[in-house]
Amino acid sequence: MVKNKNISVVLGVIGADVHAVGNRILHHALGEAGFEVINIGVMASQEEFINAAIETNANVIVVSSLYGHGEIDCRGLKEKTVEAGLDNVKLYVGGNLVVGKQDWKETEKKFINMGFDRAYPPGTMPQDVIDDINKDFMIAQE
Amino acid sequence: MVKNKNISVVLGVIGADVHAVGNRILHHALGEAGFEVINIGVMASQEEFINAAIETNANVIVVSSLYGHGEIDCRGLKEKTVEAGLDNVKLYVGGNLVVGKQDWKETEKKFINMGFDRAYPPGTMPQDVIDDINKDFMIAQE
Amino acid sequence: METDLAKEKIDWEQFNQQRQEVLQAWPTGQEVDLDEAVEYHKKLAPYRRFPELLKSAEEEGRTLAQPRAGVALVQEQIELLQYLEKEGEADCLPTTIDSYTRQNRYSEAQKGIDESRMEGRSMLNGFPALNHGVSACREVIESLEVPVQVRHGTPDARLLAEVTVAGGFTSFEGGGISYNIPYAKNVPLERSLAHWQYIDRLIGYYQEQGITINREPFGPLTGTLVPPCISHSIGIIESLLAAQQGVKSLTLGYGQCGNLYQDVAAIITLKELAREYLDEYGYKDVELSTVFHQWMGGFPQDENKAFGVIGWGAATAALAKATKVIVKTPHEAMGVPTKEANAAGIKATRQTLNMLKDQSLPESAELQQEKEIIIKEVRMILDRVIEFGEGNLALGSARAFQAGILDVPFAPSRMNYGKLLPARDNNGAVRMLDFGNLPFNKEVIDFHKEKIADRGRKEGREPSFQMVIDDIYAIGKGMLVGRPR
Amino acid sequence: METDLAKEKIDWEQFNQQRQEVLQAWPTGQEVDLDEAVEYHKKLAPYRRFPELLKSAEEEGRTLAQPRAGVALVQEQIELLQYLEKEGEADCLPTTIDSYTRQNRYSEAQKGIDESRMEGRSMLNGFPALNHGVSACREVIESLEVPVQVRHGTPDARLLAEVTVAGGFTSFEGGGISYNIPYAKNVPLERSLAHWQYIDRLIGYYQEQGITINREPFGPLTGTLVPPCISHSIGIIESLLAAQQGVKSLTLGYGQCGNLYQDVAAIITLKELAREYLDEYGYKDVELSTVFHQWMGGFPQDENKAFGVIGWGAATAALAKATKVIVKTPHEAMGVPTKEANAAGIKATRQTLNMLKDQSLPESAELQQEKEIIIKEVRMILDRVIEFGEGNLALGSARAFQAGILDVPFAPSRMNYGKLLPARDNNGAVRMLDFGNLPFNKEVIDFHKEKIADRGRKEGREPSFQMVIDDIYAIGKGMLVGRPR
Ligand code: B12
Ligand code: B12
Repeated sequence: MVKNKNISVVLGVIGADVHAVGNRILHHALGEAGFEVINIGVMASQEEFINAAIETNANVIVVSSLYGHGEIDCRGLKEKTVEAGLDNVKLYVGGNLVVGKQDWKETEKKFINMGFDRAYPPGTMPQDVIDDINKDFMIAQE
Repeated sequence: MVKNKNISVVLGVIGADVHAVGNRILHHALGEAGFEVINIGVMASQEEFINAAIETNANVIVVSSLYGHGEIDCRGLKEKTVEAGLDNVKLYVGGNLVVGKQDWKETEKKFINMGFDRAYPPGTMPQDVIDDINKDFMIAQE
Repeated sequence: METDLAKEKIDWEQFNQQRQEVLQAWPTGQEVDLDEAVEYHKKLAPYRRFPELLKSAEEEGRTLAQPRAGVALVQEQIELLQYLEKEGEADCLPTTIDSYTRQNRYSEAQKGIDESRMEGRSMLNGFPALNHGVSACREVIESLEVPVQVRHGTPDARLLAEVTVAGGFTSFEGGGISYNIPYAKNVPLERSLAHWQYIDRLIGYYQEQGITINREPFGPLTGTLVPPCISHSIGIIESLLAAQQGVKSLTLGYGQCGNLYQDVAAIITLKELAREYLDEYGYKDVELSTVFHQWMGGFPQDENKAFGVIGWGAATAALAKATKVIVKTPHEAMGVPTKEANAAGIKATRQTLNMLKDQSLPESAELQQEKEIIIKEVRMILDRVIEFGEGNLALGSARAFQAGILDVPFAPSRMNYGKLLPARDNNGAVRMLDFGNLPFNKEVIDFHKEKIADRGRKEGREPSFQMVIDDIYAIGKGMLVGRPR
Repeated sequence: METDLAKEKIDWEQFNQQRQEVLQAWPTGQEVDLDEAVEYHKKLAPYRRFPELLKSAEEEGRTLAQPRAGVALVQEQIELLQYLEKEGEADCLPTTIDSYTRQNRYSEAQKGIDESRMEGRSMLNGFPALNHGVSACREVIESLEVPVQVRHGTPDARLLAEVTVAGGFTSFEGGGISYNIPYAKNVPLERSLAHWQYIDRLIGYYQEQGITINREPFGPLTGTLVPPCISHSIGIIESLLAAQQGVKSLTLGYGQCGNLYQDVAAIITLKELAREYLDEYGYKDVELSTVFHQWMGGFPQDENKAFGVIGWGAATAALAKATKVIVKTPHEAMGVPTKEANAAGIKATRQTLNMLKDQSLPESAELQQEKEIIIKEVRMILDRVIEFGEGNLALGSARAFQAGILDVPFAPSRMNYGKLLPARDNNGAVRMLDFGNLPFNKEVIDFHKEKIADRGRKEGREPSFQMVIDDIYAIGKGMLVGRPR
């Protein structure tokens, strides 16, 4: 566990989204997994994500969007991270990203095209994102 | 009401089918509507329908099939009525005619092709068949 | 005919004489080898055995979900059941037998099999297990990780029982009354009762060899407004008859009526009364469990409304703590369900059962009243049936039907008295509008009369057959009580 | 800031000053003409009016089914609502407002409208009624034969209320606490309470002109394991505040927790307690009704399992005799539902409500206990809130939140104390694992502790945050109580 300590993750819920429950659980789970978690909470703007990542020298930004406006809210985030020199920071996004029950493959493509490294369908369990961070940073599993 | 009295209807549930509830209600409803009802009940063979029709000089044969084997059970009934000289007797069939929830248009076509004058989808109310008998025998409605 | 009805465990020799004849009725009868079958069952994994599953569910107070399902061909039946197990999350499985087999019309069943092969879709409304034979049955059983039960509606199921039990099924539904009165027109009760004594004796034989096979009287009967006292009385009679032949695992059934208090009271009293009568007759070692059938009468055509009916059935089963619930599907009003529709019904049910697993309906004056009336009614009926039998319960039952002491509403059988007319009261509980010849005292009769009169007053009409018709249609039209339009 | 909080009905002159500013915030504010709006409402058909519908349902003891629904564009919203009325058989309708409007981000909402027009699908999670304006709202209202309510989650909904009530909506959901704490992060309670006093005063004005508009505090709050005493206390505070400003029709809400006894007790006590407090404060002429929300937390992804949750919610609402039930859909876990999925949820609910219309949960020791504990808790909380307010209930509420006397689990707001941790007991009732600073006496505290300890013993683990997490996931995973895996 302790070896995850040197990976820091910025966590937040983007836009005008107030869904706080999943954020709280993700925070708890990522913390338990040993990552350093910087949780900017709900209703976070793109700027708040970027600033938090700069300040904490983050490795990953985990964006949640539950309320359906994810598509509008996430546009331009990748460009802003690049502008801010955070090219190496991984960008993950998950939740209920679009309005309505839509074909996940389509939605995933949309977010990958927006510049996200990984996108997750509704109801993804925290363990999946933990595993992926470990994979992306090649941390051997016990 | 009384003017329906001279129309007689043979009623029954064909094949190995024991669904008795709808039969009982149809009997009651057709009787209330003033028709003469000869109810041969459940588990009625093609021969029983024909014999009852001959004996009572029936105008209509109302075949029910609920349990799904209607297709197999009804084959040849039309031919037998013709053989028996009952060319003018109207043949109606209704209930849950085939196995499973299937496209009604297809099923209807199947039974019309088998020689039935009218076929009815699941859940048809007795009033519909009363109206149709009246129509087929041009009895003015009050 | 009456003399054929045993009043105690049938002598094995005598049984065997009859048996030779039974096995002749269709070629697959020759596949049955009792000794080999016993060995087969001894090796069957415990998780494939119904009695064990029921016992553990009963002990843990959880409710198992079981669908109905049967198609014409073996491979299709396997795929269907595997789907319901994996995708549908069923706790235990059925094999529903087709209607030709039920009427012993094996050549017509064969025609159905052949036509199904040709048409590429099931032309039968169930699985013709008898035609397929012993090893085909075992193929089905071994393809699944949960127990499988034979569900049918066969007045004379002797050969079906021989083939399917030898084929590895560990539970067999039905009984001499419950698989005659709702399922036949002309079969004398004396005959069907004798045929079911055969089946129970067969299972008693397996029991003697250490193999328990579960038996389940068919509780819902005609599925349409059957008052609890009727199905309880018949279930208890069939339980006693089965126990007489050596059956040791029994599941008593009841079809949902729709009023929460009546339904919960029914499940509680069903088990209490059955235990009481079995103990009294000396069958203390018989294991009992209960099965609650989601509403067995006419369903709404709209699939979403059907989910409403299914959910309420599941909730009632859970609150009543029934051991098993038989699940309906959103296709119910339309036809035999697709496997997807079948799984849908199970999953909606499972979610409800799970959410209510740790809840039950505690005591209240209303529940108490429903329990008391059921207990009184059942005792009055059973006492008279026993009296009629003069020491032979099977005989007493046949005579009781003749006299209208037992009467099943809307039954197609000529052996049924056919005078009993049920109707709902103002809260939706099923009461009696016409008692026919049921042996009730004034107290019970007044209770029902007042309940129905009360509804009549609220609806501003006299109780009549129109009320009964309205009640028959009610759930299909989205109601419980059929109010005047 | 605190000084802005009225302790009695706001003076009309003073109100009008604020009003001029409010109407400036977006061009559609200029469309609002109060006198003309009053005339419009006077001509509105009674079947399009919420207060009348609620009153008659309450009198007849029937439960109305209402969906949630909102899309970006006017014509689409009309089609959606017409579909839910005709095909879905909804008794009353909503217009759910999009999240940008809720945060007063009207230009982003406008962007959403424009993008939706371009993409040909709704890019907003609700209907931006404020951007569309008064006459667009009236178009919606007039296209339907049942009343329509504004449902949202807006801390500052002053302009939204002006536009939509002038636009013919006859019910408006929300409150200064219930539309802040679960729906915002940084809005001071003093501010949102003052803004909702504005809304209530506006509706009080309509009332003075003889037009009753229904108000509905948002009961479920964060929708996730909210103990009844919390939502009850907040609902009653918001009712008193609304009544203070002249509101005469109030619907109190509660989000299903899942245990039948707790939920029925909650609906019963919610109405009893609200009546008691309103009467005590002299608002005897306020009409009360209740609304039960089907489970508001995480749903199962499987649509059939979702039907299980929906059915149980409908059954509980009916047994509790709530006036209205807010319906979930089989798409809940996935996204804003299609109109078909939405209608499906209503129809499953309607079937269940109809079947249970004539049934209720009668008195029992268990129900009694749940009622008593809720009543005790609410009194302890409210007494302290009132004390804190020193004659100003709004002020008292703001202070109570600061002190943790009121605390909402999992709320995003910084104004929330955030120490309260709920968990289920062994029967699935929601209890408290950590009380934060709730003003409970030892009896109440011991009751909760023992209930949760009991569960811990049965599960062989110490109560902890893991238990809470398990409970949050439980219904989504097909359970009620989150047992250890
Ligand atoms: C009650 C019932 C039973 C009872 C019957 C008791 C009895 N003896 O009467 C029991 C439990 C015994 C039973 C047994 C079986 N049933 Co059944 N049963 C039903 C159920 C739930 C209701 C039937 C009913 O009484 N409805 C109320 C009456 C008033 O309506 P009705 O029967 O539809 O009749 C009305 C109309 O159809 C119409 N009508 C009827 N005939 C005609 C003819 C004409 C010309 C017209 C115009 C109208 C018309 O008027 C009637 C009065 O309004 C239906 C499903 C449903 N509908 O919800 C299944 C159903 C009919 N049964 C079915 C099956 C398969 C069986 C079984 C094979 C076993 C099984 N798999 O469970 C056995 C068959 C036994 C046999 N040999 O027949 C299937 C048929 C499948 C199919 N066609 O694809 C159904 C549809 C259930 C299903 N979805 O699987 N069943
Ligand atoms: C509870 C809830 C609410 C509560 C929220 C209280 C609060 N402040 O937290 C209330 C009632 C206030 C609410 C309000 C609204 N809600 Co809401 N809400 C829900 C609900 C029922 C459960 C959410 C929840 O807590 N789940 C439990 C947690 C543990 O799961 P989670 O949130 O999904 O998070 C987990 C995973 O998604 C994952 N995850 C999350 N982010 C990420 C990121 C990455 C990278 C990864 C890998 C994983 C991951 O991990 C988390 C922990 O396991 C969902 C539907 C559902 N899921 O059943 C709707 C839902 C999210 N809400 C929805 C909507 C539309 C709204 C509203 C606009 C109003 C409305 N129409 O009702 C407002 C929006 C307010 C706003 N401005 O945000 C929609 C979104 C629609 C869409 N995307 O198409 C949903 C899906 C319901 C629906 N089907 O309509 N809501």
